[in-house]
Formats: sequence, structure tokens, C-alpha cells
Amino acid sequence: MARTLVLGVIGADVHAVGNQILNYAFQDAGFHVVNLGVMVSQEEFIEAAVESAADAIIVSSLYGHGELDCQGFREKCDEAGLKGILLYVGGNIVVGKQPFEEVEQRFLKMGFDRVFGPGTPPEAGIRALNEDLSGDRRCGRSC
Amino acid sequence: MARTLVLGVIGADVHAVGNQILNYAFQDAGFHVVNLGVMVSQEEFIEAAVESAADAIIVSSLYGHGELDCQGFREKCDEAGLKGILLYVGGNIVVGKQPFEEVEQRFLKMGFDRVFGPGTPPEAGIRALNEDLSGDRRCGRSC
Amino acid sequence: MELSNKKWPLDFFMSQRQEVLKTWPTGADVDLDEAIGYQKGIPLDRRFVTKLNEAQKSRKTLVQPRAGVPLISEHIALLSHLEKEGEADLLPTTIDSYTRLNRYEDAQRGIDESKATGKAMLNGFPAVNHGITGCRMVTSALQTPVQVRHGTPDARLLSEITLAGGFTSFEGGGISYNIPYAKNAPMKETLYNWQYCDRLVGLYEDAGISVNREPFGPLTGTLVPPCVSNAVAIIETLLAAEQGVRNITVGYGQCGNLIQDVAAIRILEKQTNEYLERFGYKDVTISTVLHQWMGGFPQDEAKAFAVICWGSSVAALANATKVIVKSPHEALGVPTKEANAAGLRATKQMITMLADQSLDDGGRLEEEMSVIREETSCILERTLELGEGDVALGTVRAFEAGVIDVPFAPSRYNAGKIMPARDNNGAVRLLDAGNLPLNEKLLRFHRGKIHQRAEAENRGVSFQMVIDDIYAISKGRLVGRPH
Amino acid sequence: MELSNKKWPLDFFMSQRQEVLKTWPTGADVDLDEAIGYQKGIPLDRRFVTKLNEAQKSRKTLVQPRAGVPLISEHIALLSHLEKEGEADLLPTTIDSYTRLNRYEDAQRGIDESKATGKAMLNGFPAVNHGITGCRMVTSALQTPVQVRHGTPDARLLSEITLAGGFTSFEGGGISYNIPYAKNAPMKETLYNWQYCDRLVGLYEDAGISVNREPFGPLTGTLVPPCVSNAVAIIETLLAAEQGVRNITVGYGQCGNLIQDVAAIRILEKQTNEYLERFGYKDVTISTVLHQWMGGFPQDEAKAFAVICWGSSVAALANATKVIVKSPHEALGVPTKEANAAGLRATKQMITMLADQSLDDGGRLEEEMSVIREETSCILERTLELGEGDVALGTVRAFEAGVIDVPFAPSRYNAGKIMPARDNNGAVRLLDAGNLPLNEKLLRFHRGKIHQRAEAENRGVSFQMVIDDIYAISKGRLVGRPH
Ligand code: B12
Ligand code: B12
Repeated sequence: MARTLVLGVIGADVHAVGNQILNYAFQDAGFHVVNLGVMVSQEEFIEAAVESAADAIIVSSLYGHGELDCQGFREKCDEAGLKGILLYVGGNIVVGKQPFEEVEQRFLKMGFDRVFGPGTPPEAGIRALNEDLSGDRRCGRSC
Repeated sequence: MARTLVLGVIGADVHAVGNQILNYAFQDAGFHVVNLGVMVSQEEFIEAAVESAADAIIVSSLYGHGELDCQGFREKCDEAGLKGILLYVGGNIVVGKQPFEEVEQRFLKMGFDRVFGPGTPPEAGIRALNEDLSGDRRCGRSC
Repeated sequence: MELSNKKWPLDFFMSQRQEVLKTWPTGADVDLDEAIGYQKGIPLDRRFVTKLNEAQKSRKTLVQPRAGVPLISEHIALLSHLEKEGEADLLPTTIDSYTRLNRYEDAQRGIDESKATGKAMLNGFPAVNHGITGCRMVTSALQTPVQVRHGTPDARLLSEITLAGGFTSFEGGGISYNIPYAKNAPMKETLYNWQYCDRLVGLYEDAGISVNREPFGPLTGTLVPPCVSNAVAIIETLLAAEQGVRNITVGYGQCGNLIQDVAAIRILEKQTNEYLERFGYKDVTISTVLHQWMGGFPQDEAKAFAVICWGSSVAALANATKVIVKSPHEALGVPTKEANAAGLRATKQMITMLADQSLDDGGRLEEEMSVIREETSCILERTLELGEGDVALGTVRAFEAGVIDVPFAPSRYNAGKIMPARDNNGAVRLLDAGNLPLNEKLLRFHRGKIHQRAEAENRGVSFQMVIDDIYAISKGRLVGRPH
Repeated sequence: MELSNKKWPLDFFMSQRQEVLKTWPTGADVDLDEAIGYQKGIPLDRRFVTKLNEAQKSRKTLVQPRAGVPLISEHIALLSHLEKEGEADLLPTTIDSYTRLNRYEDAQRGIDESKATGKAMLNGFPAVNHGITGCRMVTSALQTPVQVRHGTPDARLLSEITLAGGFTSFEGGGISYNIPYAKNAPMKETLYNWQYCDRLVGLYEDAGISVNREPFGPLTGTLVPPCVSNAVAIIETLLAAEQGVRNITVGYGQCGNLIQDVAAIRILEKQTNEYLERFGYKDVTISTVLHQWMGGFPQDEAKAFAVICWGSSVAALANATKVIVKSPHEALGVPTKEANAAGLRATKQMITMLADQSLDDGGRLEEEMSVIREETSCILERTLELGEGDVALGTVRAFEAGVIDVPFAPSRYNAGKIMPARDNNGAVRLLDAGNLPLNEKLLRFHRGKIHQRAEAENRGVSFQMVIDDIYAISKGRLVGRPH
């Protein structure tokens, strides 16, 4: 059965191009995608994930405010009963050119399972999803 | 009375453009210039300086071998009776982009009175000459 | 008041104004008479319009960066750096994304966290939060005129504060700051809100203060066909002129094909002036701006320099009045001031090096100009028809009908039916024209061009072509060919 | 033997060869049969000619750096870096200036001091001193074909050692490696010495080994009028073809004006083929190379990128077969491998980005092509006349008479009477045509162009214009205008 992903661009971010391509690529790779488009709040992500019984939430952030927009996301997921749901974030997630390792650490600490740097091709995300969702149970951050 | 300069590009260096411009600019500034052109050996510089009773020898080096080509120049001047003659060097005098201060130190140590970095405009040379030759005696490295 | 392209009565504007200024505390400080007095004190050579007019007269291309950081002193330091080390002819103040969406509380959080962490946590300068005093600190610290650059669907308060704050140019428009920058803003509403901004600029003009306005040309920056962006620029010019704006820079985002880009800029200027004349707007001065490549950039800095330089060549060869500059950090994040200045210097070198050349007026250029002119006419005439002669109303209906349609736009008020792709020479054409009201001849032209490419690539026409084209520049190509 | 454009008899060549190989100990190792055997072992895809032919067929422009350091392992590391990080399509080995003047003892001193100080004390790779073994270590370490690039008036020993050393292309010629690179080398002598090199290449060709030759197009790199460099390239092509060379890349150094540069490259290829045909040389394949700006560079790296990128655009729009690349360190010194690779990557991005575009065949391009063609004909026909039909003899006499004249050349065998300057659009014209045998119509054309500029600048025609033009690019302009 096809795995379900909730996809969207978080916060006040309107970068729509990458989102449309991810949507296309993830579907092409056999996922069921609930695409929320741009300007998606944490609440909208979570609501959609609950409704669709999603296996993963894929957050994009391009415009630089990702760090502000993602604060507390994992906690909100937990509260909403999405404990252990797979949480990815990718794009230009901080302001400016910063060493990726540091940025990655900060977002891992926030509770994201994987963090992808600027210009990551969709294939990298698909590969990771296939790995992380390969078991026959949901496989969140705990495994 | 016009001061006399011996001008040339040292070694196996054929960069002729800057030399032609320096020749023009120094004459324009009122100097008497003995221009030896390109590919000038230390001996040729010294011979011309002796013959013309020059006030200064202006060495250009563009092609990168300046450091090899200039070794022992001051000593040869001394031997030829040109003790204290003003000795300038300028251009792209070493191989590669190197910190100018270090390069300058190396050439000052070799006995040059002034060292000019890549792309120095002729006016800077003229200003320096006017300063260094302003007394009514020859004013070499000793003053 | 119903939306229509009619100059707002002064008392109506003033009553709206009361409300607008209340939407955030710093609004209370704006006093129009005081603001006009302050603007009168700004020397002519620090005004945007002066520089643009001079450049146009001498056919020079001016160089302008994008730049904005959250804190005032850092922002001044940044702009000073770009002025000195970047040799910028014109300066920007790029507004952060929260302010653009009137989320001033979030902007405040960004200011506070930036102060606390010592890192810029906002992607621009939150001018509303910093208020008139903050803005004046910025604009008075510089020798070079400063423009507000943003992407704000409702910029009424922002325009009030920044114009009172000494900025002499204001970017944006009801379409160009809606469709690429918003998801849920009805066209009716943003056109209306931008009439407010234009009316405000008109009031400054009435008082003898010349303020430059600039519709945002590139829209989504991604394979936007020239006819679409030119049509939008012309509409926003007409709307602005009606409200009393007198100095407008129409813009265009580089598509990548030299002939198409030069043609687009040249015909944009021409056609804008023609429409202004047709509708009886006199004394409006039109200049042009080319935006260096607005789509995805290569990550490598040397390669990014090439993209920057190619945009600069096009701006020079097209004799654009100014060029908006990218930095070698584009693909990665908001640039450091050094990277930004490096982009500027590369651009400056290119522009001045090519100052004495322009593109040959050969056959292909003329041809491309007449194609764009005809396409743009089709769109504009249908828009006017839909609006029963009123361009504001027509615009709302044109977007509903997909008669104007911007590719890859986030807005739900955009049809999103057209699909652009490059032809075999890299010019942007229509793989699917959606509901654009192009005539049969033009549609055949586009189909032919796309098929020519498909044949050359030995593959069918498909969405994969579009995807390949989107990635192409960042992977070092213009046309996204299959491997 | 008297100089004439006649293929050298084999035994005469062989007797000369004995002497040549004795001029430095490493010469003794060269055995022609063994060398041919070694060259036969080099896979086709690592040969210069293969890459050039492929590129020409697919109208691609290949990218090649300049690079050379004194020590073998460092040189290999450098070239590997340019291959991988620079994405170079073709590689060079730039020879140091002592070797170029056959001063092998000085080169040895440079090698020794480089080892001792850990700093590169030579401006290139001393191939003769390193001998066949050293050369083979280099050429076999790389996937990409490698060319010898130098500036050697007497390159006989160098050609022997490097061809035996596995290089598959050899730059230079009797004029182009004399006039810009020597002070006291008689033209007679260098033509003669280069007949040797060409005859050697011809022997490899006879054995089925295809070796590319490349006259050095840019000459002094400083305001060289296209007709002068094109005439020289065509003469060297004829001389090489006579000795049995079969694959030649004719070159041109970017002057800066787009139309003139594209015209020059296009007509160069055409006219070279025409002269080859006229003199009955069949089966000679001609490709073209554009050298990015060869004059003084700006020191600022961002600005240097712009100069590099402009050259790349011109190469792409002219469809040159390859482009020789500068680095952002150009104004300062021999580049680090990182700077060199950055120049390459910027060039690659530009070239591939513009791969699908070429310049419009508009009126100005045609006009410029016909001007250059006519000028070049004037020079070549007068040269042939002076040589009583023999182009080698004619060349010697043409230089004596100033019929061929290279501006700013160090050689005393060059008249140095012409004075070039830019016209109002930046094209290089003749302020003083010296003794160039241009017809009255052409002379009037040049005078007119220069006067047009003088008028635009409101100053008289003078040497100051030339000086201003020499500095212009490094100061960010193409035309050196007064302030
Ligand atoms: C086009 C563009 C725009 C267009 C967007 C049009 C639209 N509505 O879509 C316009 C002009 C409107 C625009 C506006 C702005 N932009 Co913008 N924009 C770009 C640009 C040039 C290209 C983006 C793009 O479309 N790329 C092509 C797509 C295919 O790639 P992508 O977006 O990167 O997405 C791919 C990958 O990132 C990855 N990915 C994304 N998410 C995820 C998640 C996972 C899990 C995985 C595996 C992968 C993945 O897959 C996607 C598909 O391949 C980028 C710079 C760049 N990349 O070159 C700047 C950029 C993103 N923008 C930026 C900024 C700051 C802005 C503005 C604030 C204006 C400004 N200050 O300049 C506004 C923001 C408005 C807002 N509220 O969001 C910055 C962000 C800075 C930062 N993070 O530090 C960038 C990086 C430019 C820069 N260097 O300054 N922009
Ligand atoms: C044109 C040029 C050539 C032409 C020269 C034609 C000719 N015969 O004149 C050609 C193509 C033939 C050539 C050949 C070579 N060149 Co060359 N060339 C240049 C280039 C691009 C411009 C030089 C120029 O004409 N500038 C314009 C004039 C007006 O400026 P200028 O020469 O700098 O001179 C001014 C100032 O320096 C100053 N000045 C000079 N001397 C003095 C002295 C004093 C006291 C003062 C006050 C001022 C002063 O005043 C002058 C007038 O304004 C430079 C790089 C650059 N600058 O951009 C490389 C450069 C000088 N060349 C270089 C090299 C290495 C070579 C070659 C070895 C080939 C190679 N490996 O690439 C050969 C050398 C041959 C030889 N035996 O000399 C290197 C030198 C590297 C280094 N020092 O580390 C440079 C810097 C390029 C580089 N970055 O690699 N070159």
C-alpha cells in the first residue's frame, strides 16, 4: 500500500516551484501525497497528517524563516497524537549561507528526523523515505 | 636640469606594453629616459646607467621570474661604481598572488630602494622619483 | 467603494488612511505634511527619480542590489558597504517576509531573536516595526537614493511609513505583489490596496515631490513568458498613472535567450508608453529595469558569477535603465555583504565594459519584438474587453478567466493553466497556452517552436521538459535537455 | 637551405635533427620510432584532435585553461585539479619563460630553487629539462588531452621532447611565437625553426598519428586589429600545411566589441579554408579558438570574473571550437589552482548556458566580416606579392616593410608603426595604419571611425586615446574615455 506524505512549505513562505516539483516527484515515486502548497502553518500540517493518517510530514522552507517557523513542531505533533511520525525538513531553511552541519544539528535537536540542505534533489528525499519507511510498521524517529 | 632614468624590463621578460607607457609617462613628467625596452640583463642596465650618468634605474618585471632575475643587482651596481644609485623595481615581480608586504621586504633586502606592486600607475613612480631625487645631490638608498 | 480604475477622491483616501495608520502603533507617527516637508529636504541627487532620469538621458544602465537585515545599525552598515565596496548606483531596502504579510508581531519576534542570538533571524528589514525614525536613520545615512523592495500584497501602512521615512522609490503593484507573493489574497483587494499606495505617491507628486514606482517585473521568476509579465507591467502602470504617479520603472526578469530578452525590454518600454498615451496619461516618465536571472541558481560561486554576468550583458545590450543584481550566494541564502558587493562589482564591470554596445537591430530581434507586442496586445485588449473598458475590473476578470496567467504562482486567484517551456534556442514559449487569448497565428508559432525542440531532443512534448528547464540553469544549461 | 615555403626533404630534416637533439642532454633520449610507437598507444579519446573534431561536429565550445608549474608532481596535481574541479575539456602545459628562450640552465636553477624554497620560482613547466620521462608522467596521468602552450621562438627541441612525451597538440608558429615573445629573433630564423616543428608534426601524421597545431592568435594581446592577427594565423596555417600538418586551430584574442569579435572568428575560419583551398592543401581540418581578453585585467576578482564571462559569451555566440580561459587572479600573478578552476567553471557555465544561441546574422555582423575579410586580403595579397608567390619569403619582407605590423610588440623585426585605438562602439580600429597595405576605402573607413569617437569625446585624435584604451578594461571600461 502506498505510503502517505503530507507536503507543504511552512510559514509565510510562498516559494511554490520546488513544492510543485516535489509533489510531482513523490507521486511519481509511488507515494500518496497530500500537498498543502505554500504558506502552511504547523497546525495545518498536523491536521492534514491526522486526517490522512500520514506516514510522514515533509516540510519545505526556502525563504529563511525556517528556524522561527519550525520551533515546537515536534512537540505539537506529539500533542496531536502523531508521536513518532517521520518529520523531514529541507530547502534554504535558515537565513544566509551557514555551515550545513551546524544547521542540521539545530533542526535535529528540534526533533526533525532528517534535514536536507539547499538544492537537495527530490531523489535524495525519496531514497531517505524508502529507507525510513521500509519496515512494515511506521518507522519514526525512534528507530 | 632633467634627471636621467634608465628604464627596462629585466631578464627574459617580453612584456612590452607597460614599458612603452612608462617611457611615455616619465618623459612626459620631464625626465630624461634611456629606455632599454624588454629582455634587459643586469649588465645592460648598469652599462647604460654608467654611460648616461643616470640618477636612477627603473626595473620592471612582469612575467614572474623577477626574484631570480634581480638577485645580486645592487651588488653589481656597487661594483660598477654606481654606489647609492636609486634602484626601483615594479610590476608582477614574483610568481603568483603573494602578500605584497612580504614581497616588498624580500626586494628591499636585495637592495632596491622602492618596490611597486602589480598595476601601480606611472604617477606613483613619478611621485616617488620626485621625492627621492628632490635634493640637489643624488639621493640613493642612504638617505 | 467598488473597484474601478478611477482616481480616488481625496476625502475617501483620507478616511481610509485613518484606518490604515491604526493597524500598528508606529503608524500613529505619520503626519503627511511633516512627511512632505521632510522629503522636500532631501537633496535632489539623493532622489531616485533624479538618478533614473540622468541615466536614461545618457543611456547608462544603473546597478542596484537587493539587501535587507533585521536591525537598523546592521542594515545601515550593509547598505554603506554596498555603496562603497559594491559601487551601487541605487540602493534597496528589502523588507522581511513577515512584514510583507502584515505579521508585525512575528517581525517583532524576529527583531528580538536577532538581537538575542546575534544572527539575522529575518530575511529582510522590518520597516513598519522600526517606524519613521528607524527609516529616516537609514535613508539619511547614505549618499545614494534608497528604494523599498518587498512583495507585500497590502503595503498601505508600509508605504506610509517608508515614504515618510525618506525613501524615494517604492516597488510593487496589485498584481505583481499578489500573484507571486500570496496564496489567499483576492485580486480585487490587492488592486484596491495598491490604489491606496499609488494615490499616496500621487499626493507627494502633487506637493512637488517626485517618487519613483516600480511594478515587480519578474513575477514568479520562473519561465514567465514575456507577454505575461509585460502585460502585467503595463496594467500596473496604467493603474498607477491614474492615481497620480508620474515616474514608473517597468521591469522584466531575464529569461535567458539574448534576443528574446532584449526584445522584451525594448518592446516593454515602447508599448507601455503607447498605452499611456492611448489612455491620455501625459507627463508619465517610463524607465526600464532588467532583473538578472530570477530562477534557481547554481550553488558554485564561480558559476553563479557567470549567471550574474550574463544578466548584466543582457541589461547592457538592451540599454535597460537599471539592473537588479544577484549575488554568488543566491542558491544558498541571503548573501553576506561581501558576496552581495562582489555580485555588484561583477555587474558594474560588465555594464560599463559594454556601455558603448547594443544589440544589432537585426531581423530576429525585430521579429521577436513583434511577437511579444502582438501577444501582449491580445492579453491587454481581452482584459479591457472583460472590464468593459475599465482596466482594474478587467484585471480581476482576466485572472478569473485565465486570460492573464502566471506560471508556478502560489496564488489561488491565478488560473495556473499555462505551461511554459523553452524552445530549441532557449527562448521561453508556451507548451500549453491555457486560456491566454492568443490568436491562432501566435498559438501556431508557439506549438511550432516547442515541437522543433522536441524533435531536436528526440522526445515527446511533456511536463518533464518543463521540469528539466526549471533545473537547467542551476545545472549549467539554459535548455533542459535529456541526457 | 634558403627559406621558402617548400616541404623540407626528409634527409635535410633528419640532418638538422641530429644537431637539435644535442642542444640539451635530454634530447638524446628522443627516438622517433619509439615516440611514434608511444603515441600510437594513446587512446583516441585522449587525443586533442578527437575532442576538437567531435566538438566541431556538434558545434560545442570546449574549455581550456593555461597552467604550468615547475615541478612534475605539482604540475600533475594542478592539471588533475583543473580536470576535476575545473571541468576542463582540454588541458595545457604552459612552459616557463627560460625554456621558451632555450635557457635551460636558468630553468634548472628555477627547478632547484623551487624545490629548495617550496615556492614556484618559474612561471611554467620546464618540459625540456624534465625530458621525455617527465612529460610522459604528466600526459599519462590525465584523462584529458594535453597541449603544449608556450611562446618559444626556437621550439625545435621542445617539440621533439614533448611530442615524444605524449602531448597531442603543440601551440605556436614562426610569427606568432616570435614577434610578441622575442626581441632579437630574425623572422627568417623563426619561420625556419617552425618549419622544423611543422615537419616533425608532419612525420607523426605520416605515421598515422594526428597532432593538432595552433598558431598563437592573440599576438601581443593588446589592441591587435583583427586583420593583423587573422593574416598571421592564415600565413602560419599555410606554412604548417606545406610541411604536412593536417589539423590546425586558428586563434583570435577577444578585442571586446561583440560584433567585431564574432565577425573576426567567423571570417577567420572561412578565409583560412579559402586560402588552403587556393594553394591546394587538401585534408586540412580547421577549427577555431577564442582567447578571453588578453590585455590588462582588473585586479578585483569579481570584476575579473566579468571579463572572463564576457569572453565566454563571445566564444559561445561565435561558436568557436574552444575558448582559452583566464583566471580571477590574472592581474596579479600566475593563478592558484583554485582560482584557475574558478575561471574555468565560470566559463563552463557561460558556454553551456549559451550553447543553444548564436549571434544574429544581422547587417552589422555581415558588414564587419566583409571589412575584416578585405583588410586581411590586402595584407595577404601584398605579402604574397613581396614574396613573389612564396608566403614564407613574403612574410619576411612584409615584416621588414611594415606590411604586417603588430602593435606593442617587443621584436625589433616588427615595424611598430601602426597605432590602434577603439572606435565609439569599442571596436579596434587604426588610428595610424602605418604601412599596412589597406586600400583607400578601408583607410577612410578607419579614419572615419576614429574621428567619430574623437568627436563624441570632444577631444583630438592622439596617443592619449591609445593609452586610455590600454588601461580601459582594467579600469572597468572598454573604450578609454576622458573623465
Ligand atoms: C524563484 C525565487 C523566488 C520567487 C518565488 C516565486 C514563487 N512564488 O515560487 C520570488 C521572486 C517571488 C521570490 C521571493 C522571495 N524570495 Co526567493 N528565491 C527564488 C530562487 C531564485 C529560486 C527558488 C526556486 O524556485 N528554485 C527552483 C526549485 C526547483 O528549487 P527549490 O525551491 O530549492 O526546491 C527544491 C529543493 O530545495 C528541494 N527541497 C525543498 N524542500 C525540501 C524538503 C525535503 C525534505 C527535501 C528532501 C528536499 C526539499 O527540492 C525542491 C525541488 O527540487 C531562490 C534562490 C535559488 N534557489 O536559486 C530564492 C530564495 C529562496 N529566495 C529568498 C528570499 C529571501 C526571498 C524573499 C524574502 C525576497 C528577498 N528578500 O529577496 C521573497 C520571499 C517571499 C516569501 N514570503 O516567501 C532567499 C532565501 C534566503 C535564505 N534562506 O537565506 C533565496 C535563497 C535567495 C537568496 N539567496 O537570497 N523568490
Ligand atoms: C598582455 C600580456 C601578455 C602578452 C605580452 C605582449 C607583449 N609582448 O607585451 C603575451 C600574451 C605575449 C604574454 C606572454 C606571457 N605572459 Co603575460 N600578461 C599579459 C597581461 C594580460 C597584461 C600585461 C599588460 O600589457 N598590461 C598593461 C600594462 C600597461 O600594464 P603592466 O604591464 O602591468 O605595466 C604597468 C605597471 O605594472 C607599472 N609598472 C611596471 N613596472 C614598473 C616599475 C615601476 C618602478 C613602477 C613604479 C611601475 C611599474 O607601470 C606599467 C604601466 O602602467 C598580464 C596580466 C595583467 N596585468 O592583466 C599578463 C602576465 C604579466 N603574464 C604573465 C605570464 C606568466 C606570461 C607568460 C609566461 C605566459 C604564461 N605563462 O601565461 C608569457 C611570458 C613571456 C615572456 N618571456 O615574458 C603573468 C605573470 C605571472 C606572475 N608574475 O606571477 C601575468 C601577470 C598573467 C598571469 N596572471 O598569469 N603576456
